[in-house]
Amino acid sequence: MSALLQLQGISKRYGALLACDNLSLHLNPEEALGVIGPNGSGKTTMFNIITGITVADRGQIFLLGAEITRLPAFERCRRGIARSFQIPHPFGGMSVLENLLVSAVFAQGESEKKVTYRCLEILEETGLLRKANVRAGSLTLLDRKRLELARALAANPKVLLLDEIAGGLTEQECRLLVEEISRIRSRGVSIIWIEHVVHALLAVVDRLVVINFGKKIDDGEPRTVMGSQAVRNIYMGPEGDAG
Amino acid sequence: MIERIQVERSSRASRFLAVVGLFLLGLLIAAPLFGNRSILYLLVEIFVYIALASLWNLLAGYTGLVSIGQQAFVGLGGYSLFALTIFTGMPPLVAVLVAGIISALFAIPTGFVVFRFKGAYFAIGSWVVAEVYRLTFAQVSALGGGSGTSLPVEIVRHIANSRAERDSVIYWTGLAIVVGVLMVIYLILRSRWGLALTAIRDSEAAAESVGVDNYRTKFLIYFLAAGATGSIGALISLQKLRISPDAAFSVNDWTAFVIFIVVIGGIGRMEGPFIGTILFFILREFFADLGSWYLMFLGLFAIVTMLIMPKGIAGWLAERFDLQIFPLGRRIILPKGKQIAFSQFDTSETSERRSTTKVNDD
Amino acid sequence: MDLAATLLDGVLLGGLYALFAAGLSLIFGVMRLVNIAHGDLILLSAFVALTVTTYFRIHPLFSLLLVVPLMAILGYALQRAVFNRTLGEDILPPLLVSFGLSVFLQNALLQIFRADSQRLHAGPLETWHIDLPFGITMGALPFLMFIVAVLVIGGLQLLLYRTALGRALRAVSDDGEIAQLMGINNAHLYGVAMAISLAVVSVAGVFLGIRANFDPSIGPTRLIFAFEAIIIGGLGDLWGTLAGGVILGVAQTLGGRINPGYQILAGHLVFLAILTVRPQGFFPRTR
Amino acid sequence: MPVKLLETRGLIAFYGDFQALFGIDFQIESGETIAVIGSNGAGKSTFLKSLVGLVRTKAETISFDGQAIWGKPAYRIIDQGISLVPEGRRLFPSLTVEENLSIGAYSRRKGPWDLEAVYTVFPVLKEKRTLPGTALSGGQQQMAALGRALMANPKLLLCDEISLGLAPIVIREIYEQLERITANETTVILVEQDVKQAMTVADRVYCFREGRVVLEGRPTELGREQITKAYFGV
Repeated sequence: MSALLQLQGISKRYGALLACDNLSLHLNPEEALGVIGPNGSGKTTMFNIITGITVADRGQIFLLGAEITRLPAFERCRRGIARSFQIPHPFGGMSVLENLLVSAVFAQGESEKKVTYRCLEILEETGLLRKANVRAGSLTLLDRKRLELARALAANPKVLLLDEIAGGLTEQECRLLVEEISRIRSRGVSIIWIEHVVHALLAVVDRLVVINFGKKIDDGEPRTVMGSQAVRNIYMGPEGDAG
Repeated sequence: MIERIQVERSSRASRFLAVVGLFLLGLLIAAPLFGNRSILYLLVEIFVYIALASLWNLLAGYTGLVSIGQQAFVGLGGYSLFALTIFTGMPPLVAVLVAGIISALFAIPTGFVVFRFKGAYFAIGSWVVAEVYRLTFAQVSALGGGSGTSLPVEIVRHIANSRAERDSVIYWTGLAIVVGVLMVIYLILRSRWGLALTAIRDSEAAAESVGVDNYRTKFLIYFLAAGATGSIGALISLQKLRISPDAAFSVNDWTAFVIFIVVIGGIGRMEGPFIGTILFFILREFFADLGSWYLMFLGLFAIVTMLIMPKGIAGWLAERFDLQIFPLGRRIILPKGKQIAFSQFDTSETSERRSTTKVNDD
Repeated sequence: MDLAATLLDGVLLGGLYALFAAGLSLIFGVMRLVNIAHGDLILLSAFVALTVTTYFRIHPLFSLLLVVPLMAILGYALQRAVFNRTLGEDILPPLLVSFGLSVFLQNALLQIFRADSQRLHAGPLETWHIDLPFGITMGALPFLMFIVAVLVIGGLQLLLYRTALGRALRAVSDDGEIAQLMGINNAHLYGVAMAISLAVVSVAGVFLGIRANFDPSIGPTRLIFAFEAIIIGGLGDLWGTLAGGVILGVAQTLGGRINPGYQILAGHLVFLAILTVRPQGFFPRTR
Repeated sequence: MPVKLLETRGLIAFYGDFQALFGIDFQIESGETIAVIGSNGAGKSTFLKSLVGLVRTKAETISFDGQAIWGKPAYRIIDQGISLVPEGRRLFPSLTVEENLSIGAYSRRKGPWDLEAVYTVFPVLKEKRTLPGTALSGGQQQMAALGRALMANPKLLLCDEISLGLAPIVIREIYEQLERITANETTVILVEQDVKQAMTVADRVYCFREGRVVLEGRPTELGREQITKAYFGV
């Protein structure tokens, strides 16, 4: 079990809709994995199952070889899985710094004193240091997305799950984000990144997975996967038929 | 640059207020020397309501547990004191503390039941459980059954010989309890538990996903609040020297008034219960003799406050004047000594609709 | 043999509790609003009926013709003016506003009608009895009330599942945003839901007034009975609420027979027992 | 001069406290079918929601059928004859299929569409009319959502990502029905991620990116690279 994180045959059904359909996936240590696929194809559900917010109907999840399928969400976080939400969930009544402290203190089980400076470093890296004292509820959406990333980093995770964090960024902001994620990778953190801004994804990830109708359709070297027929069908519509 | 940043936990204003607080405390300690019987009685009542309101605020304003059943523990505390002193001869003052422990123990099975409810159903569920306790004690004839009983004379004399001494002893006990409760709440909110609580209040899903064990944290707060409420209940029954199921478990006295105090004072802020209690007693001193008109006014006042000023007076003050009596937030000072607006444990995001707080930085 | 009579009393009492519960359950289903003042509104309708019967010197059951529309109008106005403003994610505003309303109503009634207990006199109807086999006699009035309760709940079910208004109420309850896309004015519909709820409440209030003494302070316990009937019967389904009311009624009358002091306590204990047995506990159906 | 059914000028819209649209000028003539394409987060859905008043907007004008509808509550706008098939279909779970369709006619506007008309276009819905909305497959739910919107006999039909998460053959079937629907001059705005599919049906195309219109024209005039460049902005 060399893989850091292993998903085996994960299935989840909501009424008549199959959100995840026998999905198997693995993430190796210090690897960055990109995930693409149209809206409503089950990507966020997969993240909810990995982090424990939703329980899969069938299938198993292993972290560092140990099974975590039934573990509650806070326990998985303490074992090194951190996540940024697609729709930001800041602790609105607390300051930006305090948002990070919650994650650092409870995910790592450390005292506040020990983790404070690490949190300030993360704030500096993610460009939020000057807003450390601002109430998170009054941040703009872009700052809230930065806060999601910063709060996930404050948990000092082994596996970092990013959910459409580049959406709505300008070219320049996107470049800064790509640099930041590359720095995170170099520190040995493995990443799974769901994203629509394909060019940002391609600049970072080692491997690219395509998910549609909750099924893994393709998994391989990013450039070849992007060129494949499967991806073209999904994004540009079926070739050569219906006009 | 990072190393030279200091994290400040209190501001000049809060240090100044701390000094004022100590002075006030000194004054209060000396009160029995010059205060007459009715003033001491009133002060103890104020202590009781500040403590109960702070505990309810900790439950509903911080942890999101809106309980209408805390009167269960006020009653449990009171009856525990009577049972301990009458049946085991325990000295009354010791019984006040032990009553708190007993109430906390009762909170474990009670918690398992009421935690099966969520949100508004938790509110009514906790009320039903309180009613069960009230009706059960009404059947206990050894403690006076439905009509209640008085504390036997020899136990009363055990507190202190003369009446004046008794008033002072009960007064100091009350002062000690309220200061103790406030210190515990303050320390909780300043500690990592404070971070966890406010995180749960602002977003339960996010709190769980960054490592906070929501269920256990809420249960711990419910347990502690029950214990403290129990001691306060014991103090109330000791002061009244009499207890009955309807008085000890009264939803109006120990829940309705407490909720109005916290709502009008300012829910989700430590200053709220203080301001609310002071306002409540001012209203009571002037209007109480109007009887039900006074209570009608109180009901309307709570409705209007909730609709127009959901943050209450403390929330309004915090937003208008950035006033922070209890420094709970953390603030960083950039090396150039350039200050950044003070962060405070505000209530949930709903205040976001108002103009965003002034940020005197970039 | 008198055990059968007790059980029968319990069932008939359950009809009244089901009426208490039906109004509360409708409001919670449609807009997730728990109205702490629900019990006090039941009392208000009893007192309104008292005023109407004494002023016009008519039979309490006839007073319903006036009380029901009055309470419905009050319900609509209350919702549009006050409660609509409190609806939203945070459960605190509606809870605290209805709590304030409860204290206001109790004391307003106390101010107008004093604290002494009142009774709606149904005249000879109170004494009529129906003789059943095995020598059991059943009061005509409690039986009539049970029948009306079943009819009211049946009527509510019909309204919800057979009419356009019922369809719209269920749609708003499922997804408020998409309901607007159908051309539904949510604020108005919430008002209608509260009007229906208080119409049912007013029937319950008049029956309560006929069946037993009442005074301004007994509102909260009625709210708790309504809540218990809903929980025992299972969420969402009005026939379940009827079953819940009957179980609560029987539990209370049995408890009352063992010892008068145990009546209400027995109901609470059955409620807690059923609750702890239910595995998933009770989570309000949040969208 | 063809009648301008809907026009927006300088339309700005907010999603929570986040500005999603930065001044959209848009117009559609009666009987026309317009496709709105663009990547995720470009503001397509927000645009439709702002037309029916479900999101906070500011605008010089939003006029429909000659009347200003800016600032009106959603139910008033719907009454005037705009209908939206929402993203993700969102049928009412506690209503049966037939009830979901009937509630579509809540505003009781007169016109060719009633239960029978919808059942002829989507026969499968008639078989399953007594089932709850959620018991249908993705494609059937999409048909039901479309039928529900038609029941209001709208002058303007807004469709939000109706091909989302559906198998290609199902998408084709739905689009064929859509052509029959728009045959009797119903005006349609189609928000679509499936660019190819959208082009086959649309008279004109608007391409959105980051809350702005970056390209507009007839499908025949626009080249494939032009569209891809506008779509991805790279």
